Amino acid sequence: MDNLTSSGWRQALLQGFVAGLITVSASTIGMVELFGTRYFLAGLFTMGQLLLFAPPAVLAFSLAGKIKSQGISIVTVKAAAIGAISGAMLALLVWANQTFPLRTVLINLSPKLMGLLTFDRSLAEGALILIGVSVATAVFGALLQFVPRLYRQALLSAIITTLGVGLLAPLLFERIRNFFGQSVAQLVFTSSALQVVPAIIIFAASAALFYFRGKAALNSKPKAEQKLNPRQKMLRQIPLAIFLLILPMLLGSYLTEITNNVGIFLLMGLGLNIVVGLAGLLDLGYVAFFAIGAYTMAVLTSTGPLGVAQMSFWAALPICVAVSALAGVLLGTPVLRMRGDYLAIVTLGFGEIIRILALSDLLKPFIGGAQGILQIPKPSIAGITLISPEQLYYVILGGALLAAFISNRLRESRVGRTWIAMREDEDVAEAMGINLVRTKLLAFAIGAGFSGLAGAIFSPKLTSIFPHSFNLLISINILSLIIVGGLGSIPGTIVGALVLVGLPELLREFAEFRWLMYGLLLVVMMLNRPEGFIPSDVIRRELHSGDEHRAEV
Amino acid sequence: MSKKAFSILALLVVTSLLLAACGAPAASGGADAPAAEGDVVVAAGDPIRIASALVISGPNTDLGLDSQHGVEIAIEFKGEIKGHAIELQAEDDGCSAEGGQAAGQKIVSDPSIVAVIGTSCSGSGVPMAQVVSDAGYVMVSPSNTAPSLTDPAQAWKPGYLRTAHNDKVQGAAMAEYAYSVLGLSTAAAIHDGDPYTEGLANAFRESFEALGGSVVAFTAVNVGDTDMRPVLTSIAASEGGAPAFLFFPVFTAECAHLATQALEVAGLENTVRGAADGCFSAASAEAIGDAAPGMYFSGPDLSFSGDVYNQFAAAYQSNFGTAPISVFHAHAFDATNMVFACIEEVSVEGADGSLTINRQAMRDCLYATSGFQGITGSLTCNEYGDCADPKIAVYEIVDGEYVSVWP
Amino acid sequence: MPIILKATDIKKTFGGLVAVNGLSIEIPRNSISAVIGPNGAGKTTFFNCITGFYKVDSGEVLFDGEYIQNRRTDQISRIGISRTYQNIRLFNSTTAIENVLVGLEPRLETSVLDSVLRTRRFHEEEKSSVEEARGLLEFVGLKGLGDQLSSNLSYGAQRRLEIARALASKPKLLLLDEPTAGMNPNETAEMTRFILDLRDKLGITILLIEHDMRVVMGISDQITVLDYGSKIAEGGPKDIQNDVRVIEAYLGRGAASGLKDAKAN
Amino acid sequence: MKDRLKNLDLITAFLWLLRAAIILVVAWGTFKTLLSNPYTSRNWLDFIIFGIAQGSMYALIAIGYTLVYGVLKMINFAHGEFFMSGIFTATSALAIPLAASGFMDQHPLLSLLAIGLLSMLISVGIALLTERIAYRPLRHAPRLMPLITAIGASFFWQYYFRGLFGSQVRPFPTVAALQGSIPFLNTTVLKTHVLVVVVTVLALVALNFFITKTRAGMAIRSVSENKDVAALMGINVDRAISMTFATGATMAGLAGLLYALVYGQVHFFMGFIPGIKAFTAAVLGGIGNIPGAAVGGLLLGLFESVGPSLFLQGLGIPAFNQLKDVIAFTMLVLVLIFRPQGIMGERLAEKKA
Repeated sequence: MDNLTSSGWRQALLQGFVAGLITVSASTIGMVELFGTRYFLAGLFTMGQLLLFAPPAVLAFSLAGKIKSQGISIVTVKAAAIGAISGAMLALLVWANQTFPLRTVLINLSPKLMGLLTFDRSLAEGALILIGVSVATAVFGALLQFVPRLYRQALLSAIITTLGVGLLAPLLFERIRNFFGQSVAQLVFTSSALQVVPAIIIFAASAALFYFRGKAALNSKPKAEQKLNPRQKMLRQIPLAIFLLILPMLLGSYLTEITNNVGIFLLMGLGLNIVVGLAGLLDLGYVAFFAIGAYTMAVLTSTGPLGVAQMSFWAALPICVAVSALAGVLLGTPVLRMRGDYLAIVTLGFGEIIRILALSDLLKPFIGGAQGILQIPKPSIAGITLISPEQLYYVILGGALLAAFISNRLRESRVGRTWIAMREDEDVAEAMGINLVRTKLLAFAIGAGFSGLAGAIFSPKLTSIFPHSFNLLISINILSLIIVGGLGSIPGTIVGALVLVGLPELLREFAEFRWLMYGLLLVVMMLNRPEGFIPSDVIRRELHSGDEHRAEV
Repeated sequence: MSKKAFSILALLVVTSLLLAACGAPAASGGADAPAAEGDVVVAAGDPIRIASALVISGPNTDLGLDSQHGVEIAIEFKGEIKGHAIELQAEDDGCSAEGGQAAGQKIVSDPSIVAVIGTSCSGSGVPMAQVVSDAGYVMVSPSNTAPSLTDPAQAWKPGYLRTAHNDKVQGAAMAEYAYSVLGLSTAAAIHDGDPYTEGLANAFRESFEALGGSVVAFTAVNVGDTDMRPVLTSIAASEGGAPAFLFFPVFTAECAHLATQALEVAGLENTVRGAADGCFSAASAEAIGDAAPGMYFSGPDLSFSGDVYNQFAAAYQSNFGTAPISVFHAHAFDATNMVFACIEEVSVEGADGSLTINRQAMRDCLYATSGFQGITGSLTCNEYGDCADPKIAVYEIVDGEYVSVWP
Repeated sequence: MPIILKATDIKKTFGGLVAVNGLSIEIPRNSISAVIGPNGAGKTTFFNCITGFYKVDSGEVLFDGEYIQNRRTDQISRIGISRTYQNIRLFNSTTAIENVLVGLEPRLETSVLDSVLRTRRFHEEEKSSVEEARGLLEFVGLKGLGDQLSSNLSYGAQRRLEIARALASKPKLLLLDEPTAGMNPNETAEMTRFILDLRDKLGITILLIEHDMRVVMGISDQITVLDYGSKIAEGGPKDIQNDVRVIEAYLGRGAASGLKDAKAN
Repeated sequence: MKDRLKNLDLITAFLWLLRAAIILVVAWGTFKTLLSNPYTSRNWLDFIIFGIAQGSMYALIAIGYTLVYGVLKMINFAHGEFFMSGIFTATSALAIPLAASGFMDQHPLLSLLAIGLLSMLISVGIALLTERIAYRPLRHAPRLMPLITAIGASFFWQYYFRGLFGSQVRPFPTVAALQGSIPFLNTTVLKTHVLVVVVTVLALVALNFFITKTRAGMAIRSVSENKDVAALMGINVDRAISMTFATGATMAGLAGLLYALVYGQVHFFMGFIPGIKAFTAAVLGGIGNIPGAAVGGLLLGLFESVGPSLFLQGLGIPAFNQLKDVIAFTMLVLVLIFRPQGIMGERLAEKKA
C-alpha cells in the first residue's frame, strides 16, 4: 500500500510536469495568444484560457480515476500538485522571458502573450493567479471522479456541448441570423462567442438531457437487434433522403461550399477505399487520377485558349472518368508485382511525376504549366448554369451517391470477395485461381475512375485549375480520412471526410495551427480508436485477431 | 441493397439534378440576400469588419503571414474610422484554388464584412475573385501578380483590384535595367513552377528580347530544391555561352540558394545576378549574405516613403518579434489603407451613430483611387483594378540593407 | 494406370541452395500418392513448383496433357490443380462460407457490370454458388458453420475448411500439405477416412506431404521419398518400409520413431 | 524458348515494352546530348561531385528510414521532421547567437561541434518522444495505423517548430574556415562538399561498427531479425527499438548539420522533401538494408544531378532541370520492375513461402 501511494505521488508529479509541458508548449508556439482572441463566453473566457487550464484538469481527472481508492483528500492534494506544477511552469516561462532575451529565439513570446499569462499584472501577482486557477481547475477535474457516474457523465457531456457551441459560435451565429434575423442571433451570440446567459441555459439543458438519457439507458434493457425487412429499411431511408435534398437550404452558401469540398474528398475516399481498403494496395499517389480527371475536363470544356473541344460538362464527364480509369490501368500495370511499401513509394512517385509534368514547361503549350487552365465553364442543366455552391451540391451529391452505390454493390459481390481474399493473402488467392493481374487492375481502374469523377467535378467548380492543387498532401489526406473513418467501410469514409476535410475548413481562422491540430487528431485518433470511427466488420475482426495474423507474416 | 433501394436511389439522383436546375432562383433569392441589398450597416459601437484571405499555412506561410502583419499594422495605425473600431477576420487562402474559393465563400456569407484584403497566391485569387465579385463584395490583393487576373478576357472580375505589381511591369523593368543600364546583352531566366515566378520570368524574357537582347537559357527548378549547382552548370554551358545576366525571380529559400551557389559554379563567376521582390526581405538579405555583391533586386520604389516605412518596420519588429519576413507587407499595408480611405469617403453616418457603407460605392471608390500615397508609391487604379505604382526600383544589398540604385 | 501428372527432371535453387534437384515423378490418375522425407528435403518446394508459385529453373511438368511449368499459379489452378497449406492459410477475416466462395471464383461467369446492376444472371449465380458452397461445407463435415468466422473455427475444422475451399474449384489433382499435422489420433483417423472418400467419392487424384507414417503407409498407393531435393526411393508402402536408404535418411536425423511405429502396425 | 514465347502474357509484354521505351528514350537522349556535347569534361565531373554530395545527405537520412523499417516494418513518415527539428533548433537557438557574439569566428570547430551535438540531441529527443507516444502503443496494430500516426506526427512537429522559431528562412551563419574550394583533378571542389563526403563516410563506418560490434547494435539486429526470438533471448525489445530510432535520428541530426553548412539556411518545411527523397533512396537500395540505403542515396543524388542534363537536354525538352524528380522516380520504377526488392534488398517474396 505504501508502495502504491509513493508511486501515486510520482505519477502526480509526472502528470503535473506533462501538463506544464503542454501548456508551456502551447504558449510558446503562439497557440495561446491566437486562441486568446477568441472568446467562448463573451468577455469572460477565451479559448486560450481553455488551452492553459484544460490540460491540468484533464490529466488530474484521469489520474484521479486511477487512484480513486486512496480517498478524496489525498486525491485532492495530488490534483492540486498537478495544477500547481503546471501553473508554476507557466510562471517560470514568464519569469524567464522577462529575465533573458528569449524572444530573439522563440518569436512567439510576445508582450501580449505575457500579458495574457499574467492577467496583465506584475509577475508575482500574475503567477499567483495562474497557479491558483490551475490548481482550482485541476482539483475540479479530480473531484469530478467522485461525482456519481450518472451525474458525472451528464456534467461532462454538458461541458463538451457548451464548449462545442462556443467553438462553432461564428457559424451558428451566421445561420441563426439568416433564419431568425440579427436580433435573435444577438440574443445568443456576440458575433463570435456565446453570451453568458444562453451559455448557462445550454449547459443546464444539455446536462439535464444527458442525465435523463443516461438514466433511461440504465433502466431499459438492451434492445435486441431488430431484423428489418427491406420495406422498413427503405422507409428508414426516406428521412435521410429528404434531409440530403434540403441540406443546402439549411446550410447556406459557405457551409454548402464546405460540404461540397467534403463531397469531392468523399468521392475520392470511396475510390481509394476500394484500392486500399478492399484490395489492400497501398496507394500514396492517388491524387494523380484526380489531376487527370480535372485536367481532362478542363482541356475538353475550357472556353479559353487551351480548350480543345469546348464540350459541355455532361458530355465530357464520361470521357474524364474513362481517361482516369485508363490511367489507373496504365499506372497500375508496372506496379503489379510490387508489394506493400514498395508499392507505396512507387505510387507516391507517380503522383509526383504527374504533378511535375502538369506544371512543367514541357506540357505548358497544352495544359498551361504553372499558369493553369482558366475559363472552365460551370455545368448547366436545361439551360440553367449551376453557379452557386447550393446548385453544385446536387451534382456532387449525385456523384457521391453513385460512387457509394457502386462500391457497395461491388463489395457485396464476387468482385469484393476476390479483393478481400487478395488483400488477406495474395499467394493463396492466386492459388485459388484468382487472376491477380485482372483483379488488381480492376481495383486500380475503378478507384481511379472515382477519383477522375471527383476531378471532373472539381475543375468546373473552381472554373480554373492549377497544378498546385494536386500535391502529395491530397493523397495523404484521402488516405488518412479513409483510415480514420474506418478502412473498408463506406459510412466510415463519410465520417472521415467530414472530420478531416470539413472540420479543418470550419476552423479556417486558426489556419496557422490547423495542420498541427490535424496531426494531433490523427495521432490521438489512431491511439484511441485504431479501427476508425465506423469500422467495417472485416477490419474490426482483423484488429481482434491481429496478433496471430502478424505472427505469420 | 435491394432492387427497391436502387430505384429510390435513382429517383434521388434524378430529383436532385432537377432540383439543381430549379435551385437557381431559390438559392439566390433565399439565404444570402444581403449581397443584393448592397449596404453594410455598422451599428453604433460595433466595429467595422474587414477580412483578409492570405496564405497562413503550408510551405508558403511566410508570404501570407507577412502580408497579414501588414494589414494588422495598418489597422493599428488607423485606430478607428468615424468612431468605429476596425476588426480583422483573418482567413487562410491555402495558396490553392480550392482554398481561395472556400475562404471567399466564408467571407461573403458574413454580411458585416466591408472589404477583403487578399489573396496571397494568384491561383487562389482566380476563383475567389469570382465568388467575391458575384456576391457584390470587393477585394484588394496585396500579392497577386499574374497578368490574367486583370485581363478582362481571362480572369478579371468586377470586384477585383490589386496593389501588387503586374508581372508585366516588374519583368519589363528588370529587363530594361539589365539591358540598358548594365549594358548586358545575354541573359538567362529561372522560375520555380509557381505562377508568380513563371509569369515574371516570362515577362522578363519577352521584354529583354524586345529590347534586342538574347535569352540563352530559360529553365526552371522546383520549389524545395536545394542543390542548384547542376541547373546553374547547365546554364553556364548554354549554347549561346554563359549569360551575362541571370534572372531568378523566385522566393527567399530558392533565391538564396541560387544567389550563393551561382558564385560557386564554373562559368558564372562574372554573371550579374538579378532577383525580384520575392527575394526582398531581411531574411533573404541575411541568407544571401556574402554573395550579395553583384546582385540586383527589383521591387517597389520605397525611396520617398522612408518615414512611414520606418515607423512601419518598427511596429512590425515589436509586434511580431522579427523584421518583415517576406515581401508583400508593404503592398498589404497600402491595400488596407486604400480600403480605409474609401470607407471614410463612402460611409454615411446615421443619426444613431451607425455607419452605412454601400458596396457598389465602395467598389467605385476603390476603382477611382488615384494618386493615393502609399509606401509602395503613388497608387492609381486602372479600369481593371491594377493599382500598383508602375515605378519599379532596382536595389542592391549593402551591409544587409537594400539600397536603391535605379532609377 | 494413366498418368495425370508427370514431372521430369525439375530443379529449383535459391541462391546457392538447391531445394529440388532433378526430380522426376509420375502420379497415376485416381491414386493417392505421398511425398515424404525429412524436414527441409524439398517437399513443399516441390509443391510450390507444381502449382506455379515458383518458376522451376529447369525441367518440365506435364499435367493432364499440358505443359504447365511456365503457367501462372491461377492458370494452373484453373486447369485442375488445387492445394492446401502446411500452416493453414485461410482468409481469416471472412466467414467459412466466404472462404469457400473464393474457391469457386474461377468458375463464376458474371461480369463486374452484372455485379453493379444486380442482373438476374448475378442473382442466379450467387444463389447457386452459395448452395454449392454449403454443399461443400456439408461434405467436409462443417454443416451449419458457414457463418462462423474462419479464424474462430477449431483447428481440425480449419483444416477441413481449407480442403473445402480447395475442392470448390473442382480440381482433378489435390495437393495436401501435411493434412493431419497437429491432430490427435481420433482426428487423424477421421481425416484419413476423409481423404480416401475424396478419391473414392469424388474421383480426385490426391498427392500429399505427410509426416505421420501411419497415415502415409495406410492410404498411399505410391510413396516418393525425398532427401536434399532428390528422390531417394519410390514405390508402394512395403517397398519403402524396407528401403535401406530411406531408413538411413530418417535414422540419420533421429526421426526413425515414426517409421518404427508404422512398421509395428 | 518457344513455350516461353507462347506463354508470354500481355502484362509481361507491356512491362518489357515500358522498359524498352524508357531505356530507348534515355539512350536516345544521352546520345543526342553527347553528340551536341554542350558540356566540358570539367562540367561532367562537377555534376558528379554535386551528385555525390547531395546523395551523401540523402544516404544519411535514408539510414533512419531503413533502420526503423528493418525493426518495425513501418514507414516512418515523420523521419524528415526528426531531421528538421534538430538543425532548426540548433540554428535558431545556438548557431545564430554564437555567430552574433563572435564566438563562432574565434572557435569555429568548437562551435560546429556544439551545434552538431545539439542538432543530434534534439533530433534524438524528438524521435524518442514520437516513438514512445505515437508508435509504441500501436506496435501490434495493422501496419497502416502507425503509418497514419507517423503522418500525424510529421504535421504536428512541422507546425510545432514553426510555432517555436517562426515560418521564415533562418540563415545558417557562414563558417570562414569552410568557405572556398580546393582543386581536384581538373576542377575544384567546395570545402563543404569535401566535409560532407568525409563526414558521411565516417558516420557510415561508425554506424557499421555500432551495429555489428556493440551490444546495443546486436540487439537492434536481432530484433529486426525476429522480435519474438529476441525477446526470448532476453533482449529488451522496447529498448532496442528506442535505440533504433535514436540511431536513425542521430544520423538525421548529423545530416541536418551538413545540410545547413552546404545550403546555408534552415526553415520549418525543410524536412519534407529530403524526407521523401530519402525514403525513395531507402526503397531504391532495398528497404531494411543499411548499405542499400547508402547506395540508394548516392544513386539518387547522382541521377538528380547528372540525369536532367545527360538524358533530357538532348531531347530538346524546355526547362529540363524541372523534371529531375521525374527522372528520380522513373528510375525508381525502372529499378523496381527489374528488381522488385530494390538494388540490395533480399527477395522477400520467395523466402516467405
